[in-house]
Amino acid sequence: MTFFIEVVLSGLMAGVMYSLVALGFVLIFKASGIFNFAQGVMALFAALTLVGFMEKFGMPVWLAIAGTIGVMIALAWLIERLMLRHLVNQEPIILFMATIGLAYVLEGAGDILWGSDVKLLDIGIPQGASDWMLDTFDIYVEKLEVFAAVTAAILVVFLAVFFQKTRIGRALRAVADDHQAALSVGISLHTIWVIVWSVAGIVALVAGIMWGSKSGVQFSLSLIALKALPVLILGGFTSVPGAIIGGMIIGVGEKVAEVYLGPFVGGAIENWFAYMLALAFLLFRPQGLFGERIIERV
Amino acid sequence: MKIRSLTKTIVAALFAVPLLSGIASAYELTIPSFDYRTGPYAPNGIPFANGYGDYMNMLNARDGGINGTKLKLTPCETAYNTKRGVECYESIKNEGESGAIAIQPLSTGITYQLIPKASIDEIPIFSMGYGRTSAANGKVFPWVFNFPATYWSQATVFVKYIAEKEGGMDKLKGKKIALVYHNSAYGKEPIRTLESAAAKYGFEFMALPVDHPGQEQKATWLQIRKERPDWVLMWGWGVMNQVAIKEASSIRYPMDHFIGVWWSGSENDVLPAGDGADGYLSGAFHQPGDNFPAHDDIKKHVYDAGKGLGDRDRIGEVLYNRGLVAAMWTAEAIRKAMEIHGTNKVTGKHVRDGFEALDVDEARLKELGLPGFTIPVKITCENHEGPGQVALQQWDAKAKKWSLVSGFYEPLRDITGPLIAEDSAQYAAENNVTPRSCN
Amino acid sequence: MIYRETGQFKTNYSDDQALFPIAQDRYVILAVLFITFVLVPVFINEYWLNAILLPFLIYALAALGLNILTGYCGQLSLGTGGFMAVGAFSIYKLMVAVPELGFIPLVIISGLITAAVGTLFGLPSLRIKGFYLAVATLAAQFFLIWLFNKVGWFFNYNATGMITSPPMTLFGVMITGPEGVPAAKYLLVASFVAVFALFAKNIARGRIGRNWMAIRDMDIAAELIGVRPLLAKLSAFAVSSFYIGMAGALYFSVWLGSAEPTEAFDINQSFLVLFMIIIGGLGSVLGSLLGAAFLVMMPILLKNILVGGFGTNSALAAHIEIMTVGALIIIFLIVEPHGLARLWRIVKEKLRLWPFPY
Amino acid sequence: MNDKNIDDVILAVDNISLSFGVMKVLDSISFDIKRGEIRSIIGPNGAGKSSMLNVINGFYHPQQGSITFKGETRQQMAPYVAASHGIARTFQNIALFKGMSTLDNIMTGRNLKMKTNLFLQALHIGPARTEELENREVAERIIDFLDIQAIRKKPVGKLPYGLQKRVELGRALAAEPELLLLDEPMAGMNSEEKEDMSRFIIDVNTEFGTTIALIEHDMSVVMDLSDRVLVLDYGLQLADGLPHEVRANQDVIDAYLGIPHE
Repeated sequence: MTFFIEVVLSGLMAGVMYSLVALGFVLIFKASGIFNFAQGVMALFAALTLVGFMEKFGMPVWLAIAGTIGVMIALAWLIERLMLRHLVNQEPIILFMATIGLAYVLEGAGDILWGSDVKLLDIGIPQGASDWMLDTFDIYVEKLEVFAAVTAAILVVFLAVFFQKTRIGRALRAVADDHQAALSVGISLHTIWVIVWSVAGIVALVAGIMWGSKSGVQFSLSLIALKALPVLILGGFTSVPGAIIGGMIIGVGEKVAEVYLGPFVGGAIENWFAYMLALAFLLFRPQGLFGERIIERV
Repeated sequence: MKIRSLTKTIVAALFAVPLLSGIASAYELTIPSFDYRTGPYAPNGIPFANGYGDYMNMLNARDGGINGTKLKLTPCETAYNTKRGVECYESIKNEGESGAIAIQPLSTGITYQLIPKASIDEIPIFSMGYGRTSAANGKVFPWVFNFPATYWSQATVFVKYIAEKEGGMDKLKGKKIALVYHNSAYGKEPIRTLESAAAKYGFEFMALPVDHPGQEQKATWLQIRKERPDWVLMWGWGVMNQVAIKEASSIRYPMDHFIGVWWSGSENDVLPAGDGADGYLSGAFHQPGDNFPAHDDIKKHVYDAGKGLGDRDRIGEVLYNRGLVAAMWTAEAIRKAMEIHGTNKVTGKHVRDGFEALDVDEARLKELGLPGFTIPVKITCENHEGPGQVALQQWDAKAKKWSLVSGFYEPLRDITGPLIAEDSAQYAAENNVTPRSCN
Repeated sequence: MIYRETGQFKTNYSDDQALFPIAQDRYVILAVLFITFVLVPVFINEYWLNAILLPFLIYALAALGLNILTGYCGQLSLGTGGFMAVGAFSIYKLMVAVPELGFIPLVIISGLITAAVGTLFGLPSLRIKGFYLAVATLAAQFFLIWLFNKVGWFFNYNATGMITSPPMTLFGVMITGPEGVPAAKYLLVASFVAVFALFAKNIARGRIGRNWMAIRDMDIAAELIGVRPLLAKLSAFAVSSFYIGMAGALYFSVWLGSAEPTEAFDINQSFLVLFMIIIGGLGSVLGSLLGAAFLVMMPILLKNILVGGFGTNSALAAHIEIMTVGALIIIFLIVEPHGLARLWRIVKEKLRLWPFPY
Repeated sequence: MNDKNIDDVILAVDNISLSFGVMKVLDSISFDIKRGEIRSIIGPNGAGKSSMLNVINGFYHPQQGSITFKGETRQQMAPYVAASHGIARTFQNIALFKGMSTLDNIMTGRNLKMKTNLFLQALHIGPARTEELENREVAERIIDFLDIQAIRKKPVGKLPYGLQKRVELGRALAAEPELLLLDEPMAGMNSEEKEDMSRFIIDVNTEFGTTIALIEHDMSVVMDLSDRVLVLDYGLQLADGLPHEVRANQDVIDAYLGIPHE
């Protein structure tokens, strides 16, 4: 029994780790209808920059983080300037492709700037198993992931407030619906895009920090994007809470499947199982768990 | 307009290629180096490529090459990707007057891809301890060499080591040994061997695959927590290693009962786990560290001249030394080839004979400035695996260094032998190769 | 260059519906065919074959397939790698089991098997649209790869799951394995591409092609004028997978000669082929070819310029290369979202008016 | 128009009710359309006119009631069935296939008339070829009829509004329908475009003898064209009869004509 609890718990935790990446996708899709494939690489790039600032320039953590946030905002501005601006009103698939191109550029840039070695990222986040849980309940809980879960919670609250309460937030929601509406709120589309990409960049930084401290910062970090996609379709491309709930469902689903089903079919079913699970959900709700309903009319 | 410039560039490409294979003034030996300094496995590819290249450059700087014939190190970025490997191979194989001398594919995928080609293009493949295990059978694979030991030998050596710690082969009965493996051709290599070993010695064997890239292994390690195997072996690669070692220490798995393949035993793999990794074991066939005369020569002749490929302070890392030992054996094979064929203008064809007659004993190692650096190697016509012996190294987290903690173990040939025969036979059958005789 | 359609009057519809209504186009095509099937085979060498021509042609075939699904029928798919794997493992099993059938039939059978699998995984498309479908097709990608990696039967229970293509001959000439004759390999694959490009063109301009495009442009309206979404979408999945399956079969048996599922058919394959059709031009047969050519040759070209030309070290070169490819993708999308095919058309339009640019 | 025989009913709508969730769109509507007539459905925006058409050609499935088309009675039918039984339509806001040329759009309208299989089409030989040519000729006849030869090869997405409406009519005609549903074919047209469109509608009706159900806001047009008029108001059936009767009907005047429309 404790083992099952353990599996479910770690599933939830892992799920939240995925959600952190999925959140970035959601933000950008919500506000600009762009499926930003570069989100994973952005996480890598952010983490690389952070480590770089700390190692190469010996900055203290807080300064390095501040610096990285600055870099991510600058990046957002560049992306809007050089890319999005010229692709307004293009088909979604074209924008999607553009972001893949962007992913390539960031990947190369990150490697050239900071090198391709594995880099340790330690900004004092607690790590390893929680001894207390292990000794008292014999349940294995990774401190880092608890920390990540808390961070995610805070992040979501922050975003919720941001979207509901602030003027910019409302503007972002408006853009999601249509661009005219956004303008009517009195904020130019370009500004909005810069803002939303910056926010996504910061979310990417958070994800990068979590995954980076988990496995060291290296290229593979960018591949977590693939783990976030099923979360995304499950939760719906446009829903922040969806990203979290979806993450948890996927996390628990794939872990339970791997542990209880895996041994009988040779294991390593996590990856496709996550997608199959998401697919199964889609067949009942084609717009995802929390996505806006699609109404067809002529 | 764009179309026109595009066609221009394409045309340019057409001519760029022939131009590449430039005209060498003096006879040089083209030494291809298939490195991967990009992509998910770059952290492992870089030190190996540095070690390989630095040693070759050192030979050039110190002795003006081999017997006075310059070595032309020709790197090609594969990104650990078979398709790029094909392009590299095709662009390098006829490079220079000598053509590619010997290929170190450094990727299971590329090795398998090149094995059939080697005999046609007459370029020996030196897949040092990786690639197709059954290539150890020189009768079926005359052009492929995978000494000093294959994955299968290594797996059996681990079994022997475990038995020793448990107090004898008979003690293996009833023990539980788990294998955490990279879910790919490479990772699957040891399974069959371990299964037959399990059958023979009556220990329980469980295999737990981890998908590429392997950042998320909770499920795997929860199962290990549940099953509580007495020993855990790992055939990992890239980020998978770091995460696995971390998870293991998190669940308080005794590190000295956790043994990685020699691709899971570099500084990269253990550092992220910090002190938790202390006592972790891995296979090895050469010494870590940079305290050998050869290393000093490299520093003196290459790094002091500012020609070093990597950072000076990373010389002597495990994977660096692995690149270095690969370079050393290749160079020795070339030397042998020159000796056999009595010419310095050797080509791949000659070097194959060099490999097959290779005999680097301790005395020779001393001359090479690598005393006790690795195990003596002697290759014969039918045995391309050489000694097949493997040692174990252990990580000391305090001192942050690896050190060999065992002698070289003889593999369980009664297990590996039949498997190699069977697998090479299957290859011979599917590709209608008639094994050559070695008498 | 004289390129006019003035004075070329069509007296009946069959002329007008000819593949290349304009005489000059026909000459161009004849020239291309001549170069492809006469000149190249004479001058071909192994580098050109293995590094450029084979990958170009094989990816072109795959791109044709994906373009049918995504470009013509508007169903975004990221399962290409998985479907190529189906083709590859099909032909491996067939080559070992029934080589006597002959190579070309084996390739086609592999395509058909893939078509069946593709149709199966196409079923969700009836309910799921857009990016949701795209991500759903990833389920196919990951599941298929896992399957081929796990189930021993597919790789004849060898130790590693790595498959190696046994040597086979066609008309007495070796076309697979290391002893394959370059010209023969090339001609075989080139013919496949030429023939099936023609077929694709024919299907695209006929009833079925129009129904696909109708579904793509406005599925509801299409349904209301009697196009059955089920048939249209599934037929698109089937035909598309058929092409991709054959591409996969050739990719493994003729080009690589050996493959392991987790590496040779991973998700990047799916993306690469998608790039090709978008760079080349969605809903364009020519575009599929141009896109494949572009994305196969561009990295090699960059590499040759950087490493060969400027002697950049291979790592830095690789980084610059990937950045440049990424940047080029973006620039292309900005300059001409409709791809190379459209650029070509624009050039033609210009030439038509030349020398009077108004 | 009195020369044509409008006795036999081609379509009978019996007591249809349709609602989305709580919102009732159609409330027990019953009427019929006789073969060869031009039947107008009018009513203010949101009266449920388009929904009525959507029910007729099977896009919406009514909760209650039945439809009898050419003698066959159904509770509902799939759009494909409706189309194959000879119901074609145009749409309120144009639903052309924007990426395709005028010709291809109209050819798509022919798709139910074409039968050859994938393989023949891939080879483009024999039946496939001849079939393509025959249907091409039909399409060309429609193109001539609508007088849009000039834009034959142009992608419709770029055409001006009026022309798009024409192409859409052409696509509907290509199916050689027995019953043609026109949803505001003249919306947003200037007077002469309306002239042309009215002419086309009458010609279609008289030359091909196609039965037409027409939704239109412009009363003058409705009164000129229609044989009979059905008036809907917020899902309810307000009146049904000959144009002058409807015009005289007090409820209609209050509910509809009173309101100035665009």
